[in-house]
Parts: sequence; structure tokens; C-alpha cells
Amino acid sequence: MRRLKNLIENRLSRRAVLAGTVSAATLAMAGALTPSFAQDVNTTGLAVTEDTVKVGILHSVTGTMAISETGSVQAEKLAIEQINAMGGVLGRKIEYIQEDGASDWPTFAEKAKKLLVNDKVAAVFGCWTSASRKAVLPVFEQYNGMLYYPTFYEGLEQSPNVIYTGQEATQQIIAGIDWVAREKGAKSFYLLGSDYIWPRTSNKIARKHIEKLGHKVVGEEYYPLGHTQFNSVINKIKLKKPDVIYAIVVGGSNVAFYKQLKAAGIDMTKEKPLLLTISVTEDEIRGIGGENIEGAYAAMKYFQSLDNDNNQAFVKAFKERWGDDIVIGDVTQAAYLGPWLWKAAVEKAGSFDIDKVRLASPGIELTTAPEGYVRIHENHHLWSKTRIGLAKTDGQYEMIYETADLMEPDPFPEGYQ
Amino acid sequence: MNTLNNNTDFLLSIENLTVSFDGFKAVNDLNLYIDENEIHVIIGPNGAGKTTVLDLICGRTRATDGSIKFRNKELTAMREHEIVREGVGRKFQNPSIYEDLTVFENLELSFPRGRTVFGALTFQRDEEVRSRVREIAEMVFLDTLLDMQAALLSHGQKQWLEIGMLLIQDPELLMLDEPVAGMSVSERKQTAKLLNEITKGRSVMVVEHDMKFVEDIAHRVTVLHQGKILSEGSMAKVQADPKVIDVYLGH
Amino acid sequence: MFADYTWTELGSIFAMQGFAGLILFSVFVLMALGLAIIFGQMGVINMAHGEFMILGAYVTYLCSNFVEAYAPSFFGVYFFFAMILAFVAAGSLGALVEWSLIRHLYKRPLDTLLATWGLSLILQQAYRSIFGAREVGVTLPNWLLGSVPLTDIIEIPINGIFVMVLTFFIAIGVYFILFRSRMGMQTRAVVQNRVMAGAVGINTEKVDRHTFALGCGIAGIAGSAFTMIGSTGPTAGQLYIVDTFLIVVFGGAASLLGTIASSFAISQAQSTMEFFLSGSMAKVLTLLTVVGILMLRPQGLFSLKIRR
Amino acid sequence: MTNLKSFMSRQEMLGLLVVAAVLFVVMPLAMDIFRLNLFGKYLTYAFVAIGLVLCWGKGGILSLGQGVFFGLGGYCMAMYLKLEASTPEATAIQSTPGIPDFMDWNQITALPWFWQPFNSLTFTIVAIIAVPALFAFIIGTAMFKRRVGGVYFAIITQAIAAILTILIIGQQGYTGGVNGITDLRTLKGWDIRTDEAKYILYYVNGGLLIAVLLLSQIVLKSKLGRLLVAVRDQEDRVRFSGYDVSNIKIFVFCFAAVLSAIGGAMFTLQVGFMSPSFVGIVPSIEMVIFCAVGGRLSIFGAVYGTLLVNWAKTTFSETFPELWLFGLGALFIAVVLVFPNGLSGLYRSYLAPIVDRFIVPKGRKAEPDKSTPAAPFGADTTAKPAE
Repeated sequence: MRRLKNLIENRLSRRAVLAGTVSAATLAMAGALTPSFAQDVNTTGLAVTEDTVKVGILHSVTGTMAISETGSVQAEKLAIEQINAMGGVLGRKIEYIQEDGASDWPTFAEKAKKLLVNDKVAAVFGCWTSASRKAVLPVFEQYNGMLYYPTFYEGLEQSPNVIYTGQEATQQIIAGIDWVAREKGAKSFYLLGSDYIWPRTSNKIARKHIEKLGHKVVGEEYYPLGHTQFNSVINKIKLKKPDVIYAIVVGGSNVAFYKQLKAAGIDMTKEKPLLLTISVTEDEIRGIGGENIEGAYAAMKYFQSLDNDNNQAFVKAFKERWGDDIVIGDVTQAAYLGPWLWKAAVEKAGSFDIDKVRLASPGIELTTAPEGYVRIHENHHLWSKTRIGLAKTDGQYEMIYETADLMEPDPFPEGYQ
Repeated sequence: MNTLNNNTDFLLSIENLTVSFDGFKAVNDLNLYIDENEIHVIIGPNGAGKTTVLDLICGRTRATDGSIKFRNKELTAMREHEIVREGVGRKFQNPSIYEDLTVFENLELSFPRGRTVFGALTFQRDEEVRSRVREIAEMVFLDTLLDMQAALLSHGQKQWLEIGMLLIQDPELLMLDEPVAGMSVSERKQTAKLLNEITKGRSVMVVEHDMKFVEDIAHRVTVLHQGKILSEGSMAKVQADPKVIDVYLGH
Repeated sequence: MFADYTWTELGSIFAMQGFAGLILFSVFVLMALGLAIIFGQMGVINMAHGEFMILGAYVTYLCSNFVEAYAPSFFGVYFFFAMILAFVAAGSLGALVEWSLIRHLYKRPLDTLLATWGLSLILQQAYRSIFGAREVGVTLPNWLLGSVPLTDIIEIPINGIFVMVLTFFIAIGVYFILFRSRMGMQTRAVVQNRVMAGAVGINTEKVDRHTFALGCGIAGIAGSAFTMIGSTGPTAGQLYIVDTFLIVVFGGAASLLGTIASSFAISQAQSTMEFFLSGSMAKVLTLLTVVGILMLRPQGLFSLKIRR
Repeated sequence: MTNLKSFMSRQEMLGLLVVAAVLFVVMPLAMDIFRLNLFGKYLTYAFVAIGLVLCWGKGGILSLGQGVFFGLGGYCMAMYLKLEASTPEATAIQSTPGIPDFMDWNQITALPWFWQPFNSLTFTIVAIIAVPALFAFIIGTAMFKRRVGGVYFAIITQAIAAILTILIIGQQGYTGGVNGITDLRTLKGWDIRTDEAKYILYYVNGGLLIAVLLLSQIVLKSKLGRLLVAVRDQEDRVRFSGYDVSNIKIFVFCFAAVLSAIGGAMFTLQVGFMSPSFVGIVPSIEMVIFCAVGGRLSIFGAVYGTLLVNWAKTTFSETFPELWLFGLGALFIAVVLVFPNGLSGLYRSYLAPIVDRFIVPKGRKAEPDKSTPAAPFGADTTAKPAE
């Protein structure tokens, strides 16, 4: 019965909001200025008290994905701690409930449901793989929660209940390919990836774009996740002599691929072939070894070495919190944006109510982002710049190019499907 | 090879049987005939190929060459369970019974009905089964132990149980591999009695080392040596055969 | 697909591809030898084989860090010591595991499968707790990283040559240990007839332990060598397990020669198919072929006819 | 009554009643719908575990590929639900409306032929049973007719699980790839995501589980059940008693496969998606441990074993995520070394004698029924682990 009542209230409040966005905005102004009562900022029964608000962190701590997701957990915790140190959100300290998705998609769905239904959290920061996001998506839509998803991914999705803080495929790919074609005169490409949806979808977009530019794809190849023998494909690459090896290899395969590439005498520091990746962040380089990937180019929105005040403060804080030997990759930075974007949206809405936060989200901008300036698009993805980094032996990227303008996120790119 | 006598009066006729394991001929061009209602004992030193002959007949080992005819039906191409269904029963050297099941269940599983998967699913333990099990159990001296778990039987009782499991199939040819090995003297006597009794209406092939026991039961004896027949005939005859004496006592 | 190339190019590529197949062959042999000893000779299904390999990899990682920090002048040759240490570490752990776990299970091979799977989970978590969830990068001496250019196109990876040479020596070593030494004779005696071997005075427990430790030790060396070509992480070992078991079973479990032959067959099939098909399909087809052949010939490639 | 008695002992009847009471009364009362749905998900694994009891515990055939059948059942169900969710209206934004979204993303412009029949629910239900059964039949015939058994069978089934996973992930246009088939909504127009639907599905699942328990009990109590044990312990003797051993093995392997597939289909219905991560090696081995913890010889034990391991997994991984793998690993080892008879073994040693005192009428205790085995759990009181 109570659930039913909640549901009705929820519906009513949604209608009310739709009816009067203006009044909501006025409320927001008031909310930001004066401490507000819990019932005012939370009409849907979320876990908000006079001085605290609960959020969820949902990543894999165990299982095969734990390797990748650790950085995101650390970034989200850091952001929450910093926000709390600044006085919290609407005067309330953020308390987080961390759940382990255990690299298992139903577990993600199950834990997402627990966070939303049992814990009634106001927002969830989490997921890493597309599969885990796909698994939790129906849960977030059914129980009306808000997910901040940090990973760069294949696009083809746009949910009212998700804010995508990483780049969708076109943002990374188009800028990267334009750049190699323009600056390096690349005309032929060999596409290579791990065999799952992100590399396949990304390569599809890449192929369309390459062909649009009038250039040629000379090979396209996928290997099972975890594959460790790449000598055959390296031979094929040698045979085809592409200008660019476009690699979206992930996980353990990465290490094997780059080590074997180097051992086979393909020297990426030379002009041709050059290697462009969208999947290797500084995190992965630790496993690969800087000396093995030296000279490769990466197209993404963030590198640890970015030279701006925001980033220097962020890297310093991150290392103070999690240790000096830590590296920060693109996804980690995107995860760090999550709590800040949520805070901004809540304060703009003057409420923790999911529907109000959702309405407030588009247009939210963050000038303090380590990557620089980001803004939430109507489609819930971020406007952001794409940068090209050159991998160096010390395991860092040196940024050698950034797009002049923010790239518009386009999760359903016309003409690329 | 030998197709001269396509039809014989013998229950079992083995002709030119050869089997080789990586070049080693365990059974070499063997000819052997079993009459109806005969107790035929095969003896021979270790490695003579006695057990292999039984394995060949029941399909456990495939012949390299030659033929085995049972009631003029060729067995060499049949699968084991088909050979059993033709009426050939085989007892192994070590008692091979289902230790986790009771004596009753052991016998019941051997009862020749419901031998397909769905037959087994729909098998009913009716009066026919019960009385037959009891009858056989009595024969093999186990009628008071029907509900005992087979693992708890003595070694000799296990041997009997296995014989009983064969009897309940009512085979025309029964092959026993060392049926009295490990038995006490009184158990041996009982077994000899049992064998003499069950040979009514069927033939029995026995592989045995115990000469006293062989003397007690054998109608005919075949001596195998290095995969070939050394001597054949009554017990008295083979015992007197100098070749046999040479093999057993010589070297 | 070959229309655009000259004969020299094609020749070079086929040479390269042949060489890639040989590297894969060496990798397979190295992976499978330890398991062939444990599974083939002892009948124990060691699902933690991959984790023993990763132990070797982590030992190499520790060595590389240690040498880099304290004895940089030895860095060029540390790899050899690391492999020996990997052998010792994995072998000792193997002996410990045999003593605490495996020896209770010799009569229940399927149960060794479950128990060693449990062991593999424990080892994975232990690696994660000690070394962290991330993959670690093993720094290798520079001379191992490059390649030898033979012609314009043909370049021979040094680490590939290294793995091949290593595999060759280890295979020879295993051959001598199993077939030419007293320990090997005892091992084979125990395998064939445990009771009899015990009766003639062979300490079967000791032989079991040594055999198991030897198999694990070789896995450790393999893991150490694989830092040159693969990744080192807590769960990396799981990637090897299916391939490794299939190789051993395909070769005919009890035959070391069979293991080598099946490594050769599978590696050549896989690298040829990889060249003509896309990666994933090549893998699927290779596995399917192996499974298919095993269904037709369950005893594997090499097996003795045994008189029952 | 005599019929009933010959097919279930009092202990077993009690076991079934307790399972039914737990499923239908205790759990729905004790849990909110969230936990109950979770519990329902665990129960779907119990189907696999029951199949493994027959196949492995009784028959001695260890399959490390049960995830394959779980997946086949689950995928059949998911294909139907996905088609229903992919109406031209719902998928209007796609370049080809009316086909599943992941196909559209992969430039597939028409529904592949093998998806077509899954528009029909009847066909789907038949397929859930028939596809895994056929697959198991092919594998079983190929292997058992050639006497591949024991370890080899385990390794080959494991390889099959690996192959199928790579295949599903690689053919994402047809299978949804690594993400699986997600966002399933309705069954014949009935929204399966609502709380009410979850309750109903939970009860359907529970009812099916009871039915499967009964069916398995019938099999076990028939002569076939005893033959299974016989095959496990003395395969040659069974063969030389005139049975075609391979047929018995094929049957039980197919039976277990069908049970797994039913579990898989119910999983899809309750969880709302299906993905290759339930097909591979790791889930398949975990399913074996469910059965082993239950005691590998008792179908009731299998249910409790599944529930216990999954409950522990959820609880531990919530509280001590670091320790969970140590715990699971130790469980594998303990169940092999210390408690080879699992939960049902513990029950038989400690609880069963006490329970017996209450459920067996006075005067009958001393004289066990002649027509049924003397021991309460059939012939397996001294069961030893299959080799």
C-alpha cells in the first residue's frame, strides 16, 4: 500500500513539476540560499534527512572487472568527500552506500534495485561496462533513479535516468580520425578490437567516417576478450601496411597486444604505421608498460598530464587521498565529475527529487572539471573537448592536440549506423 | 576366413580367432567349440589369454580376426548388451556387483525385463519379479539376506550374488572368470554344487586355477598357452599330456 | 586477398606466419607440459594450473622491481634468476598443496577438479589482496623486447625465439627427468601400479609430491616467460585453463609426446585460421575442431592400446 | 497409497512438504518483494542443481557445461520476450523498426530466420525444452556411445561452454553480444516488471520447482534411478546385464539439460534479461558447487545447497567483498575434503534420526517396509562421492 501511495505521489509531483517549471526554478533559488526542511527538498521519500543525504556507489570490487573499476570508486569517493568538506549539498552531508557488482550483470541489477528500493538513495554513481549498464537500466527506469555513468562507451542509448559523464563513441572517434587524417596524412586504416559491442560499434562509426573522408579501411578484426596471441593479426597488418592501426583492444588482451606488436618490430615512434587507440588510458598503460606503448596516440577527453589549474589540484588531491603511485585515466576523471554534476543539478533544482534533478540537469556546466569545462547536453551526455595524447615511456600521455570547440555528444549519429 | 561350416550343432563355435595388442598376439588363431549343457573349463598359465578369450566372446575386446558364433549368430560385430540379450552371461574375476544397492535390488536390476530407458522408467516390481528374485536368491544361498546392502556381504557371498545376477538372466552360455578365487573350502564345495546344478539346461565356461575345483566340475578342459590351444579333452587326459606338464612344470 | 602483393611479400608473410605458429606452439607446449605431468601422469585435474603460472609471473614482477631498485647492473640478466625463482616458488606451493589437499583425493579425480577450482579462487583473491586488482607491468630487459630484422618485411621477435628455446630446453629436461632419471622411473612406476610400487619400496607419497611439485614448477616457469607476451593480473590465469586442458586431452592424456604433437596441431590450425578468418571465428573453429575430433577419437592423438 | 509409498518414503514426503512450505509460505511472508525476487532468482539455479544430482551424484557424469543448457533455455525465453518488446511502434526510432534494437545497431535489416519462430509462445515453450534436449542428445550420443566419460567428459563439456560463450559474444548482431538480450518487458502483453508480476512469477517458479522435484523423484524411484547408481559404480556389470549403458547416460544427461533449461527460462522471466555470462565456464562450475554443497545425492539437498551458497554470496559480498572469494574457495575445498555428503549428509547424520522418531508410527519402526529400501534415503545412506 505504501508503495502505491508513493507511486501516486510521485506521479502527482511529476505533473506538478511539468506544470510549473518556473516555480521550481524559484524554489531552487531559495533552496540554495537558505537551509531547507527535508520534506521540502524531498517529496518522494528518498533517504534525505535534515543533515544527510544518501547516495549509492555501484561498481565491481571483485571479479574480473575490479581491475578497471577501482579508479572510478576512488574518484567518486574523493568527489563526495570534497563536496562534504565544502558543506555538502543543500546543507546536507553526502553519505554513500557502496555495493559490489562483482563483475556480474544480474548482481548489478540486483544491487541497483537494493539501492533504489531499500536504501532509497538520491543518486547512484556507478557501472563501468556497457553490459552492467544495460542490466541496471530497466531498474533505474522502473524505480525512477538517477545513474551517473562514467565510461566512454558506444552510444546508441539515451535514458532519462542516466547522465553519461564519459564520452560517447562519436566524440572520441571522429575527432581522432580527423586529426590523424589531417595532421599525419593517414589514408589507410586497420581496425582491430576485442570482440564485444563497444569496439564493434565504435569501429562501425570509424569505418563510416573514414570512408566519408575518402580514405580506406584495409582490415577489420576482432578477438575474444582475454585473447593473448596476436602474432597472426600483426602479420596481417604488416602485409596490408596501413597508415594507422586503429586499436580498441581491452583488458588483459591489451598487454599482450602491445608487447607482441613491439616485439614484432612495429615501432610506433616511427611515422608509419602509427597507432591510434581509444581504449588505453593511463590505467591500462601500467599493465602494458610504458616502454611497450611508447609513441601510440590516444583520442579521449582527459589525460592525467593535462596542464591546467583544475587538473593540477585534482591530481594532487587524488594522490593525497589514494597514494602517490596512483595513475588517473579518462574514466576515473569522468567518474569524478558525477557527484559534482549531481550536486550542481540538485542545487539548481533546489530539491533531491529525481524528476526535478532530471529537469535541472541539461545545461548544467562545470567550470571546475579537471578536463576543463563541461556542460550537460539535452541528451544527458556531456559536451566536452577531445584531446590527442602521445604515449611516453613513463606511462603518461603528452597532450599534443585538443579540439578547438566542445564536441557535441551524438549518441544516435545520423549516417553512422 | 573359415566359412566352411556355416552351421554347427555347437552352442558356441570360435574359429580362427586372433587378437593383437600393438603386435602382441594375446590370442592366436584359436578354435574352440562349446557343446550344449557342457561345463567347459579353460586353464593355463598366467598370460595364456584365458580372460581375453572370455572378453572376446562377450564383446569387451574386439577381435582382430576370426569369428565367434553363438547359435550360428556372429557375435564379433555385436555390442556387449546385444550379446547379453542373445543369452551370453559373463562374471568377472573380481566380484562386480552394485555395492550401494541391496541384494534384492542387485538381482532385480539383472532381471531381463525393462532393459530400455523407458522400460526401466516404467518397470514395475510385480509378483513375477519378486518370486523370481527369491527363487534365484535361494539358489545362491542368499535368500535370508535380501535386504542387506551388497557392500556388507562376505567375499564369497559377493561371488554368489554375481552368479545369481547372471542366473536371473537365464543365459544359455554362462562364462565365469575364477568363480572360487578367495573362497573358503566350504564355500568352494557349495559353489561346485551350485555349478553342477545350474548347468542343467545351459552351458558354462569357466576360467579357473584351482585344479581340485576343476576336477570337481569340468566336463571338458582346454589348456591355453601363449594364446593357442595346447591340449583339449577330459581332465584326466590333459593332466597326462606331456606338453601340459612341460608348460606347468618345465622351464 | 593476395592479388595485390608480390611473391616476395607473400613468401615473407608466410614465413612470418609460420614463425607465429611456431611461437604459439612453444607457448602451448610450455602451458601444457606442467599439466600433462600432473593430469596425464597422476590423473589429478589441476584447475589451479593457471594460477600457478600467474604465481611465476608475479615472482618475476617482484624480481624485476627488486633488481631495478637494488641491483640495476644485473638488470640485463635478472630474467634467468626470476625463472628459477618462479620454478621454486610455484613448485613449493605445489608441494604444499599436494600435501594438504591433493593426496587425500587420488581416488576421486573429479573431486580434485572441484577442490583445485576452490584453490584457484583463493589464489586469485590472494593475488588481488597482495598485488592489487590492477594488472602489473613487468619491466623486461631491453634485449628481450626487440626484434631481429631478417629482410625488409621479415622480423623475428626476440621474445618469440626466447620462448622457443626455453620450451625446447624444458621439454628436454622433462624428458630426462621422466624417462632417464630414477625419479622419473619411480613416478612412472607409481602411476602404473601404486600398490606394487609401494610394495617394492618406493615411497609413493614422496614421489607424488615431487611429481606434483614438478608440474607446478614448470607452470611457474611458463608464467614467468609469459610476462614477455601476456598480462599479469589476478585473474589472468583463468584464460589459459580451457586451452591447456584441451591440448593435454587432445594429445592423449598419458603421453608427453602426444601433448607436444597436439600443441603443434592446434597451434598450426589456429594460426592458419587466424590468418584467413577473423580472430574470434578462428578461435571458435579451432576449439570446435578439437572437440569434434575428441568425440570421434576420445583417447586423443596418442594412446597405447592396453590389454584389459 | 501403496503406490505413493513405493515412490516416496516418509522422510522424502516430509522433505517435499518442507520445501513447498518454505517456498510458498515462509519466504513470501518473511521477505519483501525485492528479496523474494532475488530468492526466486536463486531458485532458478536449483533446477540446474537438481539436474546435476541425477546426472553427477547418481549417474557419475560430471558436466561442466550446464550453463550451456541454462543459457539455451534462457535465450529461447529471452528471444520471445525481446520480439514482443520490439514492436514496430516501440522501435520506431530505429532504421529498421520491428526488429530487436541490438540487431538494428548491427545493421541487420530483417529478422534472421532462426528468430522468426520465436514470435510464437507455443513454439518458444517447446523450444525451451527441445533445443537443449536435442543439443544434449547430440553431445551425449557422440560421447557416451564412444565411452567418453569421467574427466574427459567434464573437460569437453567445459570446452563446449567456452565455445558457446565466444560464439554468442562474437555474433552480437544475432545474439545481443556480451550485453545479452536486455530490456524485456511483457509476456503476452502482461508486464513482467511489476511487483505483482514478480509475485506471480515467483509462485510459478516455485510450482515448477516442486513439479521438477516430483518428476526427479519418479525417475530416481524407478528402476532407472537404481540403474544410474549401478552405472556409476559398476558400469561394466550393467552393460553385461544386457543394458545399453550409453542410452541410460544420454537420457539422464538430456534430462538434466532440460531441467537446467527450465531454470534458465524462469531466470530470464524473473531477472528480465539473459547474457552470455551465465553460459560460460565459471557459472557452470559454480552450479556444480551448489549441487555439491547440497550433498550431490539428494535432490532436496540440491535446493538447499543452491539457496545457501547464493545467500552466502549475496551476504558476504555485501559485507566483506574482499573475503568472499576466499570463502567460496574454501567452500569448494571443504565440501570435497570434509563434507563430501554436503548438507544432506549432515541432515542424515544428525537430524534424520530425530525426525524419524516423530514421523514413523510406533511399532513400525523396527520393521522396515520390505518393498522399499530399508534406509530412509533409498540406497544411498553410505553413499560415497562418485569417482
